[in-house]
Amino acid sequence: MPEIFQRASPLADIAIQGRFGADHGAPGVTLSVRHPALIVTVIARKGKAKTLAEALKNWRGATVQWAGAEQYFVLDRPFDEVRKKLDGLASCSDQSHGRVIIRIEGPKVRQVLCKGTPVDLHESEFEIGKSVLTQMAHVGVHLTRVERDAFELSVFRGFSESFWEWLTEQAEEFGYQVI
Amino acid sequence: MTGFRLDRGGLIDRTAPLDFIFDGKAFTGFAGDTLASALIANDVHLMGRSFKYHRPRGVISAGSSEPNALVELREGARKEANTRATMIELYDGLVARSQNRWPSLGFDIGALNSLASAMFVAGFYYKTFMWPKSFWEKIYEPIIRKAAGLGTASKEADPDKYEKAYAHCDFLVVGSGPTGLMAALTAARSGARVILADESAALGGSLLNENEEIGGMSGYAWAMAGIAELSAMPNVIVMPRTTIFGWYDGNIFGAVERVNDHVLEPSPYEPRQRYWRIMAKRAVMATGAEERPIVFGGNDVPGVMTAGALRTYANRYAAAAGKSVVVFTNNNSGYHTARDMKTHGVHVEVIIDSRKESAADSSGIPVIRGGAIVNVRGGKRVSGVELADHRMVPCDAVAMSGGWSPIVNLMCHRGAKPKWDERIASFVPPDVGGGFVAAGSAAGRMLLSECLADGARAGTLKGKTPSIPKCRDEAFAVTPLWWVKESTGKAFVDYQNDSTAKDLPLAAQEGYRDIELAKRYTTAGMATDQGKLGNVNAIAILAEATGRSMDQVGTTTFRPYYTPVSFGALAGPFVGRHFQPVRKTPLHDWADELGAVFVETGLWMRSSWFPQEGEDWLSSASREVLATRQRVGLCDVSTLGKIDVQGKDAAEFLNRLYCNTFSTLDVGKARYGLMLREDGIVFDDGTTSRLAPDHFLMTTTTANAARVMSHMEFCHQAHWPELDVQYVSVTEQWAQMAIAGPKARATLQKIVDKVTLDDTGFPYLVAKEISILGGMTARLFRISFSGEHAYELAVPADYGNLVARAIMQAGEEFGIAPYGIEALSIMRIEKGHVAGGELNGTTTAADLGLGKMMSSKKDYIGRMMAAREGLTDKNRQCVVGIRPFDVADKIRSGSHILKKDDAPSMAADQGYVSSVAWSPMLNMWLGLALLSNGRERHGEVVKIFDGVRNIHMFGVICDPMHYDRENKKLHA
Amino acid sequence: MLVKCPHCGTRPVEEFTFNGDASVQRPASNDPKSMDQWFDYVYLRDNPKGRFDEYAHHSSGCRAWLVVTRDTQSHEIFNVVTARDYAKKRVAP
Amino acid sequence: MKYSVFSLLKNTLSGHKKWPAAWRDPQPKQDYDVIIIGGGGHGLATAYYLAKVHGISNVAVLEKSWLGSGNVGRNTTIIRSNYMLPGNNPFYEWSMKLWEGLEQDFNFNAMVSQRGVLNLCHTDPQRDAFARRGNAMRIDGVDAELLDRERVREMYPFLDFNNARFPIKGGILQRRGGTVRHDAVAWGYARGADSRGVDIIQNCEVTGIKTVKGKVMGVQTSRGFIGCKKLGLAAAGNSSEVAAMAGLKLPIESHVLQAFVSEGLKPYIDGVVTFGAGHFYVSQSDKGGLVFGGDIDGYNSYARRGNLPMVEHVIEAGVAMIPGLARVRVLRSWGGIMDMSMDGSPIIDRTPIDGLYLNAGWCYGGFKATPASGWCFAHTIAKGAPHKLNAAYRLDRFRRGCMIDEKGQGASPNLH
Ligand SMILES: Cc1cc2nc3c(=O)[nH]c(=O)nc-3n(C[C@H](O)[C@H](O)[C@H](O)COP(=O)(O)OP(=O)(O)OC[C@H]3O[C@@H](n4cnc5c(N)ncnc54)[C@H](O)[C@@H]3O)c2cc1C
Ligand SMILES: NC(=O)c1ccc[n+]([C@@H]2O[C@H](COP(=O)([O-])OP(=O)(O)OC[C@H]3O[C@@H](n4cnc5c(N)ncnc54)[C@H](O)[C@@H]3O)[C@@H](O)[C@H]2O)c1
Ligand SMILES: Cc1cc2nc3c(=O)[nH]c(=O)nc-3n(C[C@H](O)[C@H](O)[C@H](O)COP(=O)(O)O)c2cc1C
Ligand SMILES: [Zn+2]
Repeated sequence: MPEIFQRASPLADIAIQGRFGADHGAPGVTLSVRHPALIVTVIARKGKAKTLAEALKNWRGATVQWAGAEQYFVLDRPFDEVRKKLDGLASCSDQSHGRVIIRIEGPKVRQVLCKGTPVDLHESEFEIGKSVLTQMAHVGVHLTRVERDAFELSVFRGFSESFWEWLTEQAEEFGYQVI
Repeated sequence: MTGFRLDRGGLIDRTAPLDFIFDGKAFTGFAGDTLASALIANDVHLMGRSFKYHRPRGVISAGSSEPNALVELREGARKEANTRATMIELYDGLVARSQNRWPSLGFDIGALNSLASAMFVAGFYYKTFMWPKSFWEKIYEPIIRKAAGLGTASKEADPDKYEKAYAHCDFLVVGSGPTGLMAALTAARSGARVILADESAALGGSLLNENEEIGGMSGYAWAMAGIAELSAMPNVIVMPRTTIFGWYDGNIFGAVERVNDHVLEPSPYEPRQRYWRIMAKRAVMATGAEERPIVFGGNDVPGVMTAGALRTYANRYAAAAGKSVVVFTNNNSGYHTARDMKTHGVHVEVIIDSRKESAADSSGIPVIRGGAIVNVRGGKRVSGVELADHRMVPCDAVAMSGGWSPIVNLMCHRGAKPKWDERIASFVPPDVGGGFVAAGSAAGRMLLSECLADGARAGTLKGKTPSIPKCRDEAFAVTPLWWVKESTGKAFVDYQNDSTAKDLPLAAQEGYRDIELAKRYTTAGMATDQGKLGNVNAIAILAEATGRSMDQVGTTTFRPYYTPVSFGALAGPFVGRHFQPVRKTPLHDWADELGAVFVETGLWMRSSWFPQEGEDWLSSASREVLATRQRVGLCDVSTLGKIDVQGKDAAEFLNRLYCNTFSTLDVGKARYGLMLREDGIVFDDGTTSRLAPDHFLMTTTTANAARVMSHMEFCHQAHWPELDVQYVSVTEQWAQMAIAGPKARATLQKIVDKVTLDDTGFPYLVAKEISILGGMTARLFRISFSGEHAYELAVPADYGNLVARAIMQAGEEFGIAPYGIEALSIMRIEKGHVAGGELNGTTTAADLGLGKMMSSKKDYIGRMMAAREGLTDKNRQCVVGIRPFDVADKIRSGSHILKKDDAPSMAADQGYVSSVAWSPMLNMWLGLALLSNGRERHGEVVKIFDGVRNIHMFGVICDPMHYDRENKKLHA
Repeated sequence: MLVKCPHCGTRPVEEFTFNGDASVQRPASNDPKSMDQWFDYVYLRDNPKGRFDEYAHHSSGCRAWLVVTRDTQSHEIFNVVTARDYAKKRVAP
Repeated sequence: MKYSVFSLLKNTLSGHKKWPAAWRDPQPKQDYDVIIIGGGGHGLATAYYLAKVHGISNVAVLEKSWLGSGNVGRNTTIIRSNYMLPGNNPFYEWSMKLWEGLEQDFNFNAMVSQRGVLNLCHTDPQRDAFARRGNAMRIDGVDAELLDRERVREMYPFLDFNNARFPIKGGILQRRGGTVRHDAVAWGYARGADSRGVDIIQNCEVTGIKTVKGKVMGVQTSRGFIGCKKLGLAAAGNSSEVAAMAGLKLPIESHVLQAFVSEGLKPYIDGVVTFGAGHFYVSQSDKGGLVFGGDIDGYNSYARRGNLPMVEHVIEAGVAMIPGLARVRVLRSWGGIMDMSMDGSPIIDRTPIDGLYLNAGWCYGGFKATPASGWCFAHTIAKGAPHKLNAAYRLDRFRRGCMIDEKGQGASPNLH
C-alpha cells in the first residue's frame, strides 16, 4: 500500500551522504538510515508465548527480532496485517514512527560499537540474527547483527539525532561514509 | 661518554633527535626517551620541589611510582599539572615547567619553611591556628592553601577528546614483563581471547631495562619475538600505554589507554585518551615488583634514586645519572646496578651493603659491609655521602635498594589485604580466587626462571603447562634495613608529602597508633604516588615504635587508582553539550520554524514560547494565552508519556494502579486518573482512554513517564504476575498537539474527515480514532488542560510537522497562534490545575483537592498508607489559590506564607507559594500555594515572605480555580 | 558487578536499577487490622550484611524485574531469577 | 596538655618527646552508666556532651576498628544548614552554631572553614524550589542568598557558561556553610571526651546486646561482656546490623557512597559547589586535593567500595560543570556505608527496648550534623526523652505518617 503522505525522517537533515572523518583508504564503516520503516511491537498474551513464537517463525516478508521476554519487533509488515495475523496471541503496538533504525557495516563495525555497548559482539558470542536490548551513550538501543560485519541499531526517534552525532563521532577515527 | 648520555646502547633512536623545553630552557633528547631520561642525559636533576618544605627534588624512579619529578606539561588549555617526568614520552616540541616553587625552581622562597621545620611536625596544624577565631578563614587558611598543592591546573575547557569503550576477553594479562609475556603466549597459543596491557609505551617490562638472557638470546630479543608473535594473532589484543587502574566487581578492570599523550596534539579524529572497561573471564596480575628506598638522612637530595632506576636509565635510555656512583643496598640487586654501571663505563665508588655478609658478585668494586649512609651532602645535586662511621665518600649519584615490594595494588582493590612474607621481607598478594591470580614478581617470585614458570602456569587455561625457555638467574637475598637510625639529616619516608622517619613514632606516641591513624596524622602515603615507594618503610618504622610485627601493623587500604586517572578519560565524550543526550519532539522543526525558544525539560527540548518581534518571554506567553483563550492555540504536548496497555486484564490492572476506577470507563472515552505511591503520596496523574475493551492508552506527565513505566512493570511482575496484561511505551510513536480555544472546534473541523465535532458527535472526554486530511489515521481526544474547549490530536510522529502546519493553516482565518509551555503553565495555574510544583512527592490526593477520587471499593497502590494520621491531619498544607492583596504586586514562587500579623519564624510558617503566573486574563500575578488547613482559609489575608529576594507583601487566599470557575468555556 | 539476566545474559551493573529487599510481600488485606503488615511491607527492610534477595530492574535491557541473590559485603552474586518466578514461588503469607 | 602556640613551641624545644597521647587506650571496665556503640563522629560527640553538658562521664565508646574509621573518616566534609522542613531546619542550624565555636570548645583545630556552599540550578522549577528552601531558611534567621547567573559567574567564572547541556541559571548560596577537616572532628571529640573521663575503646566490636525483660543489660563484645545501664547505638552504616542484635528491624537500608580526591593542586576552587543537573559536589582540601562525590551506587552494600558506573556518572557531571577538570587527575576513590532512611531524615530516639537508644538514618548528610546529633543524643539518653531539636526524628513517625521528606521521594531509600 503506497503511503499518501510523505513520511519525514528525523534524520533527514542530519544523515547527509558523503565521506567523513579520517582517511585511511576505504571507510572503516558505512552508515545508513532505514527509513521509512515498518515496526510493530508484539507482546505475547498470557500463556501464548509458545504459540506466538511458532506463529512468528518463517514469516515470509517479515523480519522478526527478539525484543525482550515474550516480546518481539516485527519489521517490514504493516501494523494492521501484523495485528490481524496475531489476533488473540499477542498485543501489538505500532512503532513505525517511534523508532529509527540505523544500519552500520564495515570492517571496523565492532570497534565502533564497543565504544557504546557492554555486550560482547565477538562472533563466538553473537551470531548473525541475534538481537539484544542494551544502552549506548545513555540511549536505549535495540541492536541486531544482520550480517557478519553489519548491525542495525534501533533507537527512540527523539534520541536519534543525538545518537547519530555520537555514533559518527566514534566512527571518525576509522573514517566513515553515509549512504 | 659525552656528558651524561652514554655512547652506546639503550633503546633510544639516536637518529631521531627531539627538541624540548624545560623551565624555559631548550634541550635535546631522542625518540624513546622520557622527559626524565632526557633531562638526566642533559645533566638536569633538579626537577621539582617538595610539598611542605619545598626541598629540591630530582627523579627517584624510572616509572609510574615517581613522587618527585612532577611537572606541568604543555601550556594553556592543555596544561596538565603533576605529570610524572618518568612517564612522559619525549616528543618534538614538548614544553614542561617545574612546579610548587616561586620565583624559580633554583631559588624557591618556600624553602624557608625548612627553617621552621622543627615545629612543622606531624599534627602541627591541629594544635594551633585557633586564635583568634576569625583568623582561620581570613588569614591562616588562605596562606596554608596557597603553600599547599602542587601544580596549577588549567581552568579552560580542554580542547581534546576522550572516548570510552568496553572489551571482553577470556584472559587479561596485566603487565608485559617476562611473566606477563609468558602468560599471554601460553594462553593465546591455546586459542583463548587474550588482552595484554602494559602502562609503558614499550612492551617487555623489566626486560627492556635489564641485561637478561632467555632461551639463548637476550631478554630483550626474546621479548620482542614474543610480542611480535602475539601481535600477529587474531585472538590477541595488545595494548601498550594502557594502565589498568582498578579491579572491580565481576572481574571488571578499569583501564586508560593513553592514545595520544606522546604527541604534541592529537589528530582531530582521535581521542587523547580512551577509557576501557575490560570484562575478563580470568586475569593475571603480572605487574612486577617495585624497588623500595631506604630511609636515611638526605635520601631525597637530587641524584639519589633507586638502584633499579639508575640501572634503567643507563640500560634502556643510555643516560648516566652520575659520573661517580655510590650504591647503598640491603639486598643483592644493588650489586646488579653496580656491575651494569661499570659495564657502561661509569665509575662506581663503592657498594655500601648494610648486611654483614653477602655472596653477591661485586665485580671488583669495593664493598663496605655492614655500612650505612647517615647523610647525603649536596643541595640541588648529590656531592657525597656521609657514612655511619663518619667516613665521607664523594659522588654525584646514589643508588639505593631497600628490597623489592610486589606490586599488589590491583588485587587488593576489592578489600583483601596483602600478607607479610618474611622470606622476601615484603607484603605479597592475597588469594582472591581463581578469576584473578598473581604471577611473577608481583607474586613474590624474584628469580627470572620462577617468573617465566609462573607466567606459563597462570596462562594455562586448559591442558598442560608448557615448559619454559632457559634463562640465567641471580640469587635474591635481602636482610631488611628500613631506616638508618643514626641518620643526621632529614630522612624521608614519603617524599612528596615530606613525612619523615620521626613523624611516625611521634604519631604513635600521641595515640595515633593504628597504621590508618598514623597515615592520616602524618599524611605518609597520601601523596600522588600513594606510598608506592615508602609505605613499607613507614609500616616498619611504626611497627618498631609500637612493638608490633609487620603483620600486626599491616598495610593501609589499597584503593583505585593504580596511578591517577584524568577526569577527561572517565567522562569520555559525555561533557559539554553532550553531557546527556538531547530528546526532540516530532514537532521540533515546526516549532523551530515559528521561532520557538526551547527549554530543557528532563532530556526533552520543549518549545517554551514563540516570541514575535520585540517580545520578551512574558509578553510572548501572555499574547499566546490571549490568543488561545480568545481564539485558538496550538501546543506541542508530544512529551507526555504514552503507554499502550492491552490484554484481558488491562482494566483490572489500571484499577489497581490508579486510585480511581477504570474498569467502568466506556470504550471511546477518556478519564483523568491519579496514581499514588505505596506510601499513600501522589505519584502521577494523566488522562487515560479506552480504545477497545482490552486496550487502553495511558498518559503520564512528562517528568514521570519513565518512572511510571518502571512502576507498572514492577507491580505487574512482582505483585500480580497472574494478570493478562501487556504494555509498551508508545510515547515516541505519536506527535501530539493540543488545540485549544473557542475556535478549536472550527479549526479542527477543517482537517477532520467525516466526523462532525459537535457535542453529540464528539462530546467532552471522547477519545476516538479518526481520519484527517483525507486519509491519515489519527487519534482525537476531547480533553483540556487549559480550561478551554480543547482537543488533543495524535498523529504518527513522521507526520507531526506536516499536520501541525496544516492546522496552522486551517486556523489562520481564526487567528490561531502556537503556544509554548509557558502559556500552557499560565493557563493551568489560572485554572488551578496541579502540576510539578504541587505534585512534588509530599502531597496527598486530599492535599491536592482530589481526595474524592480515592475509591473505597477496591485495592490500589497506596490505599492503606494514605489513611495514616499524619497524611489525613486537617492542618496539612493543601492547595489553595493566592493573589496579591495589592494587585500591582508580583508574587514569586517559593515565597512562604505567614499569618497576617506574625513575625517570620519556622513555627509561624504556614506554607509556601508553589506556582505563579502573570494572568493576562485577570491582569495580575496569581498563583497556587500549599497552605496549612488551606481549604478553610479562602478569603484570608496573609503575609507573603520572600526573604531571599527581600520582597514582602500581603496576599489573599482563594479558590485555586482563578479563572472561569464554572467551566463555561470548557463546555462552550 | 555483572548480573546474569535470565533473558539477556550477563550484563554489567550499569544496565540495572536496584530496589532493595525482595523478601517483603505486599499484604493482601485492606483491613485496618492489617496495618502492621503494611507498615512492615512499606517501611521495614531486611538489611543484612551477607546474603540478600533484592529487586533489580533490567532497566537498560529487557526491562524485566529480577530478584538477585547477592552478598552485600563481597558483592558476589549467587543467583538471579525473574521477579515473576520469585513471586510465583513465594509461599502465600 | 592544652594545645596552643606555647605548648607547640615548648615541645619543639624538647624535641617533641613530651607530647602526651591525645586519648588513653584503656581496658574496658565491667560496666558503665552509658555505653555508646560506634566511635564515629556521632558516638564520640555524644560521649563528649554526656560528660560535658550532663556530667555523665562513666561512659564508654566502643569502636570495632580504629577511631574514626567509619564515615566520619571518609566523607566529603561539607557542612551546611540549608534545610527546608521544620523538623530539620532548627536542628541543622544548631549544628552549624556548634561548629562555629567547636574548636575553641574542644581545643583542637578541626579547620572549620566557612567558605560558602553554592548549589547550582539549571531550570525554572529548580530555582523556584531553591527560593522555597532559601525562604524556609531565612524565615528562621538562617543565611541564604539566591544568586542569578551573573552572580554565579562572578564567583566561579570557570564553570561551564558557554557550552553546557543544562545552562546554569543561578544558585543558592549559604555563606556560613563550608567544610571541616573530617578526621580532626573525631580526634577532637575523642580527646575532649577522654579528658573528661570517657573510656574510648578501640578494636572492640559489639557482637550482641543483652536484654532482660525488655531492658538493656549490656553488650557482648570481641573483648568480653560489658554491662551498662543505658546503651546508645551510633553505628551509622551498620545500624541495622547492630539493632538486629536487640531484635529490632529498622526503616533503613545500607548503601555505598563513593568519594574521590584529585591530585594536589594550587588553589582552584574557593568554596563548595554542587551541580544541579547531575550528581557532583566539590571542594578543595587545605592540602590541595579536590574532594568530590556524587550519588550512592544504588544497591545495598556493606563493602566500603563502589563500582565504575557511579565513578563515571560523577566524573561526567564534574567535567560538565567545570570543563577544565578534564586534564586534572583523580588520585583515589573510596566508599562509605550510608544508613539510608525511608524519608531521607535521621532518627534520634528511644526504642521499644528500655535503656536502648537509637541514632541512625543519616544518609549522606550526617557529617554536618555531628555536633547537634551528639548534643541531642546525649540529651535524649541523659533525660530519657528527646530534646526539642530532635523531637521530629522519632522512630514511629513512619507509622504515624509524619515523614520528613525533603526530596519527596517516599519510601525508596536509594533515592534520597
Ligand atoms: C563518601 C561519603 C561522603 C559523605 N559526605 C558528607 C558530607 O559532605 N556532608 C555530610 O554532612 N555528611 C556526609 N557524609 C555522611 C556522614 O559521613 C555520615 O552521615 C556520618 O559520619 C555518620 O555518623 P558517624 O560519624 O557517627 O558515623 P561513623 O563514623 O560511620 O561511625 C560509626 C562507627 O560505628 C562503628 N561500629 C559499627 N558497628 C559496630 C559494632 N558492632 N561494634 C562497635 N562499633 C561499631 C563503626 O566502625 C564506625 O566507626 C558522607 C558519607 C560518606 C561515606
Ligand atoms: N634484581 C632483583 O632483585 C629483582 C627483584 C624483583 C624482580 N626482578 C626481576 O624482574 C622481573 C619481573 O618480571 P615480571 O614480568 O614479573 O615483572 P616486570 O616488572 O618485568 O613487568 C611488570 C610490567 O607490568 C606493568 N604494570 C604494572 N602495573 C601495571 C598496571 N596497573 N597496568 C598496566 N601495566 C602495569 C609495568 O609497566 C611492567 O612493564 C624478573 O626478571 C625478576 O627476576 C629482579
Ligand atoms: C576530605 C578527604 C580528603 C582526602 N585527601 C586525600 C589525599 O590527599 N590523599 C589520599 O591519598 N587520600 C585522601 N583521602 C582518602 C583517604 O586516603 C581514604 O581513602 C579515605 O579516608 C577512606 O579510607 P580508606 O581508603 O582507608 O577506606 C581523603 C579523604 C577525605 C575524606
Ligand atoms: Zn534482561
